[in-house]
Amino acid sequence: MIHFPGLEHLPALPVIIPLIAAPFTIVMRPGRTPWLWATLVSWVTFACTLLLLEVVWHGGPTEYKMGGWAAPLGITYYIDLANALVMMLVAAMAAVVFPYAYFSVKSEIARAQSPAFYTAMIICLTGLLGVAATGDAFNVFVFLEISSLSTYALVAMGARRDRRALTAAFNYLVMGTIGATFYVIGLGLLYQATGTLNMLDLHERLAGQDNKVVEAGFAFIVTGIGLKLAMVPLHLWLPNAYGFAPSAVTAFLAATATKVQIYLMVRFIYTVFGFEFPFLEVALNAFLILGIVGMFYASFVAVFRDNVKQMLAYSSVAQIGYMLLGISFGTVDGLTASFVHIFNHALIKAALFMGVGCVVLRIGSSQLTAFRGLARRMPWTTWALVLSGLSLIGVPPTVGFISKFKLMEAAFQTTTLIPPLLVVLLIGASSLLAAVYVGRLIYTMVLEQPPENAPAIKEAPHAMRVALWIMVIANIYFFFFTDLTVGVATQAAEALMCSQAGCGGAY
Amino acid sequence: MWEFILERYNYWIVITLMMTGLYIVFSRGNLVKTIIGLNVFQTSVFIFYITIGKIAGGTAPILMGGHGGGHDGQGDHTSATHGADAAHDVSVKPTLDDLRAGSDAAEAAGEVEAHSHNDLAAAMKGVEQQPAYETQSLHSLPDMAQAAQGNSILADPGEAAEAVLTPRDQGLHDMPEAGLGADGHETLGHEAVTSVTDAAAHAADIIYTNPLPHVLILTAIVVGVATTAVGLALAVRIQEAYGTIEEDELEAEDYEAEFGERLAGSEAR
Amino acid sequence: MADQHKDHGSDPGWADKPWFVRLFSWGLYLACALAAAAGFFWKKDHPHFEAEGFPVFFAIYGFIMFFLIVVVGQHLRKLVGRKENYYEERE
Amino acid sequence: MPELLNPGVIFTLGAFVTLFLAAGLRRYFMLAVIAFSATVTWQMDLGNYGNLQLFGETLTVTRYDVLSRLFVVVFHIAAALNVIYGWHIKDRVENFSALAYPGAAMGGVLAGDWLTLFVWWEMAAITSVFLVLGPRSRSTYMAAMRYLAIQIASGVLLLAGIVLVYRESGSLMFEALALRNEAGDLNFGPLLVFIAFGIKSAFPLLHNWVQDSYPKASITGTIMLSVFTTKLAVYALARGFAGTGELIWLGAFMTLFPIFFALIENDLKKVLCYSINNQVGFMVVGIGVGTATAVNGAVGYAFGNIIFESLLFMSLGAAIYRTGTSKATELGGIYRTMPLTMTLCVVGALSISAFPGTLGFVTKGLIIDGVAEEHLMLIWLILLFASAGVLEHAGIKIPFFTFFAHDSGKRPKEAPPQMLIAMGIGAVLCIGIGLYPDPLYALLPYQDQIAGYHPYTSYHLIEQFQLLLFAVLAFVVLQKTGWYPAEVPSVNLDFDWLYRVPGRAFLGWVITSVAAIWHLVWDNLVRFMEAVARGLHHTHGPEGALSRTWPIGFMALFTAIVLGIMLIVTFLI
Repeated sequence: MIHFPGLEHLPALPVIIPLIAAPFTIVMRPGRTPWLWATLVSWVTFACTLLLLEVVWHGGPTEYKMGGWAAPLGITYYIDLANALVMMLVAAMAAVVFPYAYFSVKSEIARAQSPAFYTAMIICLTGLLGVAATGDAFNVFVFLEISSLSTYALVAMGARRDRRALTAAFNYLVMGTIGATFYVIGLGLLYQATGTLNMLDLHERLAGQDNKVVEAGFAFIVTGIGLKLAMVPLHLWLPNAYGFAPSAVTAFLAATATKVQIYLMVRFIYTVFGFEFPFLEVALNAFLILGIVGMFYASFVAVFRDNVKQMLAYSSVAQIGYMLLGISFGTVDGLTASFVHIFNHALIKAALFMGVGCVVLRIGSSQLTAFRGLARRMPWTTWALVLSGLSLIGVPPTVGFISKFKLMEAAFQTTTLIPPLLVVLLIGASSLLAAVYVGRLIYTMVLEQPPENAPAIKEAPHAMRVALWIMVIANIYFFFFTDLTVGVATQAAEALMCSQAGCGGAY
Repeated sequence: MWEFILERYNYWIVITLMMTGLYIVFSRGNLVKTIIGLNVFQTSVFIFYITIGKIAGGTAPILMGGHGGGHDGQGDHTSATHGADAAHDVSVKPTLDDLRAGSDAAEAAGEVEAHSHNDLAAAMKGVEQQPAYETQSLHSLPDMAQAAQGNSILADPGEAAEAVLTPRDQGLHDMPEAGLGADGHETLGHEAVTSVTDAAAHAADIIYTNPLPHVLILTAIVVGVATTAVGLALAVRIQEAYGTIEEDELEAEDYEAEFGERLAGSEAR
Repeated sequence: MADQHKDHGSDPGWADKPWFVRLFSWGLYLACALAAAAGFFWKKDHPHFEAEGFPVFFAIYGFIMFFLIVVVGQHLRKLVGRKENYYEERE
Repeated sequence: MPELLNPGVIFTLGAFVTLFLAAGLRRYFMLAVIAFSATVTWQMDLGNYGNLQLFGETLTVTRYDVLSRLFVVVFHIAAALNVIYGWHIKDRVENFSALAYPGAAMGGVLAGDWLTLFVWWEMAAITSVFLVLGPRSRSTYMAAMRYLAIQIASGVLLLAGIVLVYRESGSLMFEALALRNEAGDLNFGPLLVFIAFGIKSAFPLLHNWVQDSYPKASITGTIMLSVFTTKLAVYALARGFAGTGELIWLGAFMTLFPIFFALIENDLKKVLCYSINNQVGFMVVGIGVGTATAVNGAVGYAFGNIIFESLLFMSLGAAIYRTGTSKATELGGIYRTMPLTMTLCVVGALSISAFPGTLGFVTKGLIIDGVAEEHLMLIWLILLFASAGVLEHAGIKIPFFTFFAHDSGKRPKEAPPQMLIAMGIGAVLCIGIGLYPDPLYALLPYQDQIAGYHPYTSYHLIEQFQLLLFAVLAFVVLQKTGWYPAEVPSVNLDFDWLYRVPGRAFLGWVITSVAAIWHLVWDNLVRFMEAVARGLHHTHGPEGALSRTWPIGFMALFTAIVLGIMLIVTFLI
C-alpha cells in the first residue's frame, strides 16, 4: 500500500475530521454552503473509513494511541474488523444522506437554522464514529453523549413541520440521559472492581471476578445500552423520535444510531465480559426472548400504523429484534448474521426513509393516504420504495434475503431455550408480518388511484433521487456481492468470539 | 450491622440522591421539574465516582515537590524526552498544557473537556507506568497496573485487601530492582501498601486520592450540564409551541392532533 | 354432441336441426358398435391385468363410469349446492 | 455476464423494460423478447451454466438438461400464445406480469440449486399476484392477499426445508430427495420441501387457492396462471421426488375429487380450475410411480396439458370476452355466431379427453401404461375412471354449455383475430403433435424408454375408443332420457331410487360431512383470526396500549423496572 504522511493517524481521522469540521459549519452563511461543506466532510470521512477498513481487513487489527499514551492507561482506538465495518457503514450512510438532505432540509427547516442543522449532523456523525472507534469504555460514554445531544437537537428541528417533534425530542432526551447515566454507573462499578477503563484491559481483569459489583455493573450497562438501542421494552422513545424528526435526520439515524449501539452491546458482551460469566447466559436468553417479542410486537404495531414514518420506525424496532436474536445465539454464525443484518438493514431503512422523505417533500405528509396512487405521480420514488420494501421483507434478490438466510442458518445451528426450528419458523412468520405492512404500502402506492383533486407534483429533485437510488442499487448489489458484508462480518465475528474463547489470535 | 451501614454512608447518600432524582422524573408532570430531577439523578453519579476515588487521608491529586515521576507519554511528544530524573520538580500542570498542545483533536468542540481530562487521567497513570516502561521490565507493567487496581479498590477497603496482596508484593519486588525506588508507585500510594514494604515506607509522605474518577466526573459534569441545557431549551421551545409545559396538557393536545378528539378525562386530571 | 331439449323459440342453429342430431346420434352408435366389435378381433399381447383381456372391458367401464359420475354428481349438486352459495356469501 | 443469461433472466429483464415502454409498443417488444429468448435457448447446449459464488457455495443458475428443456420449450410456447391472445391488453401491470411470471417459472425450472430455485419460486409468487389483483376491486384484493400469503407460505416452508436439507447433505444442488430414510421415518427437511411443492401443485386440501384466486383474475390472467405455477411445481416434484410412493395416492385422489366438484360447478372458469387439479393429479401419479415410462408420461402430459388446457381457457375466455359472463346458466347457443371459437374449443376438448389423433392421446397413454407396468390395478382403474371424468367436465361440459345447450339468446361477434390466431396455433399443436408425436417424444427425458413406444397401436386405439365413445354414448343416453342434470340447479325426484344405491349414498354422506367439518374448521378459523385481528388492533393499533405515546415518567419508571429485573436476575444466577 502506498504510504503517505498522516496514515499512521488513520484510525483517529474519521473521528477527528468531522470533529474539527463541525465548528466551522456553524459560522457559515445559511443556505447552500453548510450543506456543501457537510457533504464534503462526509465524503472525506467515508474515504478514511474505507481506507481504514482496507487496512484492517488485510493488515489485521490496528491500534492508535491518543496523544501517545499506551494501552491500559491512555485512551486507545482499537480498530478491528467489527468496528471498522460499523465505522464504514456509518460514514457511508452519512456520505449518502448528507447530499440527499439539501432539498429536504430546505423545505423542513428554517433557512437560518441550516448551519446549526448541519453542525449537529456532523457532530452526530463524530459521536457515532467515536463510539465505534474507541477502545476506552469511558470514552464511549463521551461519544455516546456527543451523538445523543446532537440527535436531540436534530429531532427537535422537526418542529417546524409538526410541533410534536419537540415532545418527542424531550422524551428522547430524558430516556437517553437515563440510559447514558445507567451506563456510567455500570462503568463506575466496573472501574471499582478493576481499576481500568480500557476495554481489552477490562476483559483481562474481569476474568475470574464474579461478585456483586461486577454483576451490578453488568446489569446497569446492559440496561443502559439496551435503552439506547431500543431493545423492546425500552424502545418507547424511538417511534416518535424517528416519526417526527426531519426526513433526512430520520434516514440517517435509522441507518446508523441503533446499529452503533448494537455494535457496542456486542463489544461489551463479547469483548469486555466474555463468556466466563454465568449471568451472560441470562442476558443472551433475555435477548433471545426480547428479540422475538420485539419482532412480533413491533411488527403488529407497524401493521396498524397509518403514518408511514412511524410504521417504519416500529419496523426498525422489530428489526432490532432480529439483530438481538443473532447475538443471543452466542455463536460465530449468529454474530455474523447480526453484523450482516446491521449492515443490510442500514441500507434498507436508509432507502425507505429517504423515499418517504421525497414524498414528504413533494406532498407534505407521511400519512398513508398521501401515498395513494404515488406510482403515477412519483414513479422513481415509488419503485425505490417498492424495491427497498421488498428488501425489508427479505425477497431475493435483495439484501434482506441475505440477512434472513444467514439468521435462519445460524438459528439452525444453535441450541437455545427455544427449539431452533421454532425460531426459524418465527423468523419466517415475522417476515410475513413485514410483508403485510410493506404490502399495504405497496398496494396503496401502486394500485390505488390518486385522490381526485390531487395537484400535479414533480418528482423529487435529482440530488435526492440519485441518493435514494444509490441505496436501492446497493440493496441489490450486496445480494450478489457479499464479500464485504458476509465476508467481513464472518471474520469480525470470528475475531470477537476468539477473543473471549481464548484462541489468542485476535488481540 | 450499624457499623456496616455507617461505614458506607457515602453510598447511602448516592443511593438516596439517585432515588430522589429518579422519583422526580417518574412523578412530576412539569418538564422543567423532570429535567431537574434528571440533573439530581446525574449528580448522584458524580458523587458515586468521587467516592470511588477518595482515599482516606488522601489529598487532592496535585503533585507536591520532590515527588514527581516520569509523567510523559512515549511517542513524539514535546515532553517525551523527560526522564525520571529530569522530571522531579515538574508538576502536573505543565504536563497537562503539553498534552493540550499536543492533542490536536481536542480543541474543536465541547469535547475538549473530555479529552483533556482523560489525558490528565492518562498522565497520572503514566506517572506510574513510565519508569517500568523505560527500564524495559516488561512484565512489571501488568503488575503496576494491578497496583493501580488495588488502589482503586481500596476505596472500599474491606473487599479488596486480599485481592491486592499478591500483585502488590510482586510489583514492589520488581521496582527496587529496576532502580526506581517507589517513585511512580507512591504517587498513587495508599497506606495499606506503603506500610507493607520498606521501599514504600520511606517514600510515601503524601497520599493522593485517585485522580482518575475526578477527571472522569469532570467530563460527566460537562455532559450533564449540556444535557440540562438542551433539555431546558427544549422546554422553552415547547412552551412557545404549545403554551404549556405540563405533560398532561401536552399529551391531551398531541392526542387531539393524532385522533382529532379530546383525550377522555384529560380535563379532569 | 348437441341436443335441443330446451329451445327458447329462437332460430334453431344447425346443431339444433333434427337431421344433425339424428346424424350425430347414428354416427355415434355406429362408432360404438365398431369399437366394441374391434375389441374381439385385436387383443393385447401382454395384458398387465386380466381385465384388459376382456374384449369390451373399456366400453363397459367407460359407459358405467360416466353414468356413475353424472348421477352421483347430480346428487352432489343438491348436497353441495349449499356450499356454492355459502362461499359466495362469505366473500 | 452472458453466462447468467437464461430465459428466466431474459424474460425478467424484458419485463422491467416493458414497464417503461409506450403501451402500443409493448406487445411487439414482448414478442421480441420471447423470440430472442427462444433463440438463445435454441442455441444452448445441454449442461450447467452460470455458476455463481455466493457465501462460499456454488450456485448454478442454469441447469439445462433433458428434464428442464421440455418445460422451457413449452413455457416459451405458452408465453407466446398468451401474448398473442392478449394483443389488445394495454395494462402496464398485466404486460409486466406476462413476461415476468413466465420468466420466473422458467428460471425456477432451470435452477440448478436450491437457492436459485427459491428465488424464482418467490418471484413466481410475486409476479403472479399482480394477475390476481387484475381488476383491482376489493374482492380481488382480498383474494390476491390470500393467494400471496399461501404462495409466500410455500416459499417460507421451502426455505426452511432447504436450510435443513443443506445442513444434512452439505450441498445446495437441487437433486432428488428422499422423503423417508431407510427406517421409513419421515425426513423433516425433505418433508418441508415436499409440502412447499405440494402447496404449489395444489395437493388435496392444499388446493383451494386455485379455485379461489384464478377465476378472479382477468381472462388473460387466468390463462397465464393456469399454465405456470402448478407446472413449475410439477417440474420440481419430478426433479425432487420422482418415485416417492406417497405421490401415487395423492395424485390419484387429486384426479378424483375435482371431477365431482366440476360437474356441479356453474362457473365454467371454476370448472376449468378443477380440471387443473385433476390434470395435475395425473402428472403427480406418473411422478410417484417414478419409472422411466411414467415420468416420461408425467412430463409429456405436462407439456400437452399446457397446450390444450390453455386452448380451453382461451376459447372460454373468448366467449367471456364477448358475452361478459362465465356462468353456464348465462351462456349457451352461441355456436351460431362464434363457430370458429367453438371449433377450436372442441379441438381442445377432444385433446384433453385424449381422443386418438390429439395431443392428449399420445401423452396420457404413457402415464396409464406406466401405472399398468407396475401392476397398480386400483390406481389404473382410478385413472381410467378419472379419464371418463375428464371427458365429462372438460371434454363435454365446457364446449357444450358454452356454445350449445339451451340458447341463451346471445348472439355475440366472433372472437377477435388475435384470439383466434392464438387458439388456432394451440389447436394446430394439439392435432399436429397428436398425429406426429415424434418431436415431442424426442424432448422427453428417458429416450431409451420412449424409443420403442408407439401410441397408435391397434389395441391402444381400441381401448381408448371404447372408453371414450361409450362414455359419450352414456352422455347422449343421459341427455335423451333427460337424466343429465341441467345447468340450472334442479332436483328431479324421479330419480330418488338412485339414492338407495349404497355406494352413492355413502359417497354423498362422506362428501357432505367432510365439507361440514371443513366449514366448521374454516369458519372457526376465520372467526378466530378476526378476533385475533381485532384484539391486535385493540392493543397494537394507534390507540392501543402497546403503541401509544406514554408519559415520560412512565417510560422512566419502566426503565427502572427493567433495570431492577436485570439486577435481580443477575444476582440470582
